Amino acid sequence: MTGALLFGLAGAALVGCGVYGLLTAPGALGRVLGFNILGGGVFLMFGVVARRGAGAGFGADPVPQALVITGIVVAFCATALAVALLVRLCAVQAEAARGGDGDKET
Amino acid sequence: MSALLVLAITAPLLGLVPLLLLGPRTGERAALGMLAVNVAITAGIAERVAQGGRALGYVVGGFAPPLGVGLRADGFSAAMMLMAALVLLFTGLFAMTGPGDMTRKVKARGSAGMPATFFILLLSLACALNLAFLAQDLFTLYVALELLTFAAVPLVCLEGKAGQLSAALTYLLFALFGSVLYLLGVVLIYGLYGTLDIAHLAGLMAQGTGGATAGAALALMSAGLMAKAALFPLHLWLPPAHSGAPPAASAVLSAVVIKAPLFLLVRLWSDLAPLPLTQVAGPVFALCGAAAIVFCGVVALAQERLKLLIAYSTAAQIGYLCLMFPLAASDDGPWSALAWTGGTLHLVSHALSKAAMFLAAGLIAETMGHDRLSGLGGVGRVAPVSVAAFGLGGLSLMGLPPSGGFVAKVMLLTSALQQGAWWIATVVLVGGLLAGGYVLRVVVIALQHPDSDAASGRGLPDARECRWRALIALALAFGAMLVGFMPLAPLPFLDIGRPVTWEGLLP
Amino acid sequence: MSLVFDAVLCLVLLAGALGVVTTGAARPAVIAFIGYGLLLGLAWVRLAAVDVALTEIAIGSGISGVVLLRCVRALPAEPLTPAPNRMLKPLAAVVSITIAAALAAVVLALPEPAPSRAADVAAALPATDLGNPVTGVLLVFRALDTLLEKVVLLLSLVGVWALSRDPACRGRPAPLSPEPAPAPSAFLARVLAPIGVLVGLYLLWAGADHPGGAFQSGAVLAAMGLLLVMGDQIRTPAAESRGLRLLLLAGPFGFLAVGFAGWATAGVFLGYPPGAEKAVIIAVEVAITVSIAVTLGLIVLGPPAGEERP
Amino acid sequence: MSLIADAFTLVFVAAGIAFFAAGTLGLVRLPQTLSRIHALTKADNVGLALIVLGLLPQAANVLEGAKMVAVWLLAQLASGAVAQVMAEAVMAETKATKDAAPPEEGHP
Repeated sequence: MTGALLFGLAGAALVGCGVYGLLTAPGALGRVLGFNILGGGVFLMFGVVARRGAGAGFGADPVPQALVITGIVVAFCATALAVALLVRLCAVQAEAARGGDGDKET
Repeated sequence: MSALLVLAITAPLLGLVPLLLLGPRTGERAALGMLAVNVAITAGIAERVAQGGRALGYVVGGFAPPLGVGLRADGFSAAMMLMAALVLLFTGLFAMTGPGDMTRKVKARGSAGMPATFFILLLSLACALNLAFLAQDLFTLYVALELLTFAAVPLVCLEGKAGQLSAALTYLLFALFGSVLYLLGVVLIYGLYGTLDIAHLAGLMAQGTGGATAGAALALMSAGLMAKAALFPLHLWLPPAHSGAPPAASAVLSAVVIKAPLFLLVRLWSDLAPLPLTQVAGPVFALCGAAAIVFCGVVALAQERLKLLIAYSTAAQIGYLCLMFPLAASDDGPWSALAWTGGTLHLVSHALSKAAMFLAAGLIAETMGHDRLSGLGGVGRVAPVSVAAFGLGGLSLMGLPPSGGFVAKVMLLTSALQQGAWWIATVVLVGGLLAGGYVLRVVVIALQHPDSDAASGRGLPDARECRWRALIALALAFGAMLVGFMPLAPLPFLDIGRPVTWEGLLP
Repeated sequence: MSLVFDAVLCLVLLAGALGVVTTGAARPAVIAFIGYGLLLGLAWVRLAAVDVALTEIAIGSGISGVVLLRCVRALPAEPLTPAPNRMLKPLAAVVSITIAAALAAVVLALPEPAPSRAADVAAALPATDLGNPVTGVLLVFRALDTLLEKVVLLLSLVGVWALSRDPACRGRPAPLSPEPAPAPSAFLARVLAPIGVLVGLYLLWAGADHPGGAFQSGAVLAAMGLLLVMGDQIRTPAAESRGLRLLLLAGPFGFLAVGFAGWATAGVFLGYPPGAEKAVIIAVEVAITVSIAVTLGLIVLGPPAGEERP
Repeated sequence: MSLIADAFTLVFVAAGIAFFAAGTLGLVRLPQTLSRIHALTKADNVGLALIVLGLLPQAANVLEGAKMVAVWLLAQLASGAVAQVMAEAVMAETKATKDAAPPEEGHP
């Protein structure tokens, strides 16, 4: 069980890394990466909880594993949406810079 | 086992099929039909709960919690669902392509109905909100919150302007940060108790086995919910996002979207956490709420744009709910129950009045071509119904009778005074004064004689408000007033089904 | 011995994460992130969670990596970054280390023996005729979460499409590269794609009893589709195509239909007909795999560029 | 028998690791992108081949061994094609910078 504990500590450290990335990232892409690192750490803690709950013939408790799979897909969706927003924002800003002071907001 | 609970979640989803497969007009009609069905379903749930005097339950897939997941409707969730369904339906009607919208002149002003994507997002919101109000599993609630985020963020940037896109991006990042914190709390809870079902957890937590870890988990989940609900000091994303969105989108965002995380905050601290823990956490929430009311209220007073003013007012008003926590957690029987009713009633009445105000502000901005307060002198002449809707909605924010806000705030005030919490009572009163300041400022400007607006040198435009849309806003404002005819006593309906348990609900 | 391996893996994982958050430039950070995702997959194998490892590598590292790399290319080379506050980094470091330390303390304080639902799952699994407990949890015990998560996936595509310049979301997504595909890409697409599709189908088929399942399979299939697009072997589909929309809806609404059918046959929403559980579950898996593959691929390709003018 | 198999595995896997290490060293130390790609693909392909070969005696059955060989073949295919694509991209980029034209980013 000590192996699981090791990954638990790694998960806690990854959460720290993610928070650092979120706080210091210069741009939105850096924040998205920080969010993903943070999410990875949280998911790893699910894995540790699952591994600690091994029993009944399973190497790990299947419920947290299933939750993580759902979580990974949701995190991907979030990343994709954030990236799409960022790309569009940069395109719109670039257009505004090129075409003088484009359309003003209403 | 009540089938209505499943229908409340699935019926809005069924409306997505015609929107994605058929033309936009057919899809739009189907979506509005489904939003009406949603109102009928939620009204049915509320009626059953009131008739039976107990909660309704449904075990999905036939596997009882803690292995499976269950849905449960008590008085509080039924009230919230009905309110959300009504706001969504009215906003949907406001946003539809109405008579006269297809003419070129109207189109040029950009006042035609919203695109089909808007209705996809609106239906998804309906599903996500119903799920958030019904789900009893902390992870299902996480999925509900994510569904809500993914439906709400694109609403902010439907027009694709730079300001909207950057507001949407900030909103998304805050919401994601909130989800991760929430999830971190969930994993700790699972590690402690091996279940995520609220009823089971409430029983386990009451035995006090979790210690500091349980407190940390609840704190993390609450911080996540606060980020999603834009509670002070995590409110920074709200004003640009809510003020930049198209009016119909702003209305649902401000009125119902942020209510789901607030609802869960109440669920967490009044149904899940053991009382001693709530008594520790209550004053912290109340401090955040007081800071929101005072700080955001003052900032709202200083705004120059109508929609930004309303957005800051949202950030201020959600503070009232947080004032409820220490009052409701005391052992002072009737007075704590009164505070609970006041806080929850405030969620409902604020939703109706804020939706009315954002829709009215949208119509005012559309009529005048801008929403700068300095140039709105005399707008009451060209948009009388919108201004009336704005003013009636504002009554509720100020806490003047007859309005839902009045009843809610009087309940909070009474409870605070009876319990000797003077500082909370003071905050309630100061918040009312601030709200009075910013609402009356708008109303006074709107009722000015147009000629007195000499500084800007502009007369009123020839355009008139879109009358049927203004009437929808007015109807919502009247709804907020109707809530004001409640008796000033703890409402038994809101208390149905508490404390949370599956007893008698499982097959 | 294995503890040493775990310790080294954890340290490398941390180094990777630190590399991602401390590298200033976008492209190296994203590349470091992809490597970090692969290492995380290895950690999942060590935690006896092979299903999660496959998902993490396919979606968390693979498809996310493609999305992020595309983003790096579309962003201006020199992002407009204000000079960060001098005090920010040390302050952020202190905050993050405090958080990590507090969490570590919480992890160490988790109760022993650990609570678990493994026994419940083991008791209920035979009724479903499935061999893989994770698939059982995803598609039977917590089917509601999985169904709604399919809606989340669909909604994120709607969100991406809403960023199209065309408010009606018509047309094809912009091509991945303005130039024609280089010959090796085309070669790779022609040779690798059939093998990859086979692997994807194997993951789906095996998922009922062994690690694998709809998500992993859908991600592999999406990757093969993208490979074919990159190699100019197929054209990106038009967003308004009715067939494409049907493929997108097949998963969530097929699942929903099965849920309602369960009401009729098993007497409960999202129940499975007694006796035919496994067949119906596999049918659901096929439908959601198709939708996952198409949705993931379209999310990577980005918003449609508007209606084509012939 | 098993002793010989273990020794075989040990020798080949060690050799494979040496090749990987050399490839990584090349990635870190070589000055040009092209030579880096060269070092990485060449050395890593041999390294992977040696490791797969070394592990073959440890496979429980023929199917498992075949899967390992398939992994090696797929890695060969992918790394070969990707190395070429990357090399072409590098050439195009150096050409573009030589022409002193601003590198085209994004879509027109």
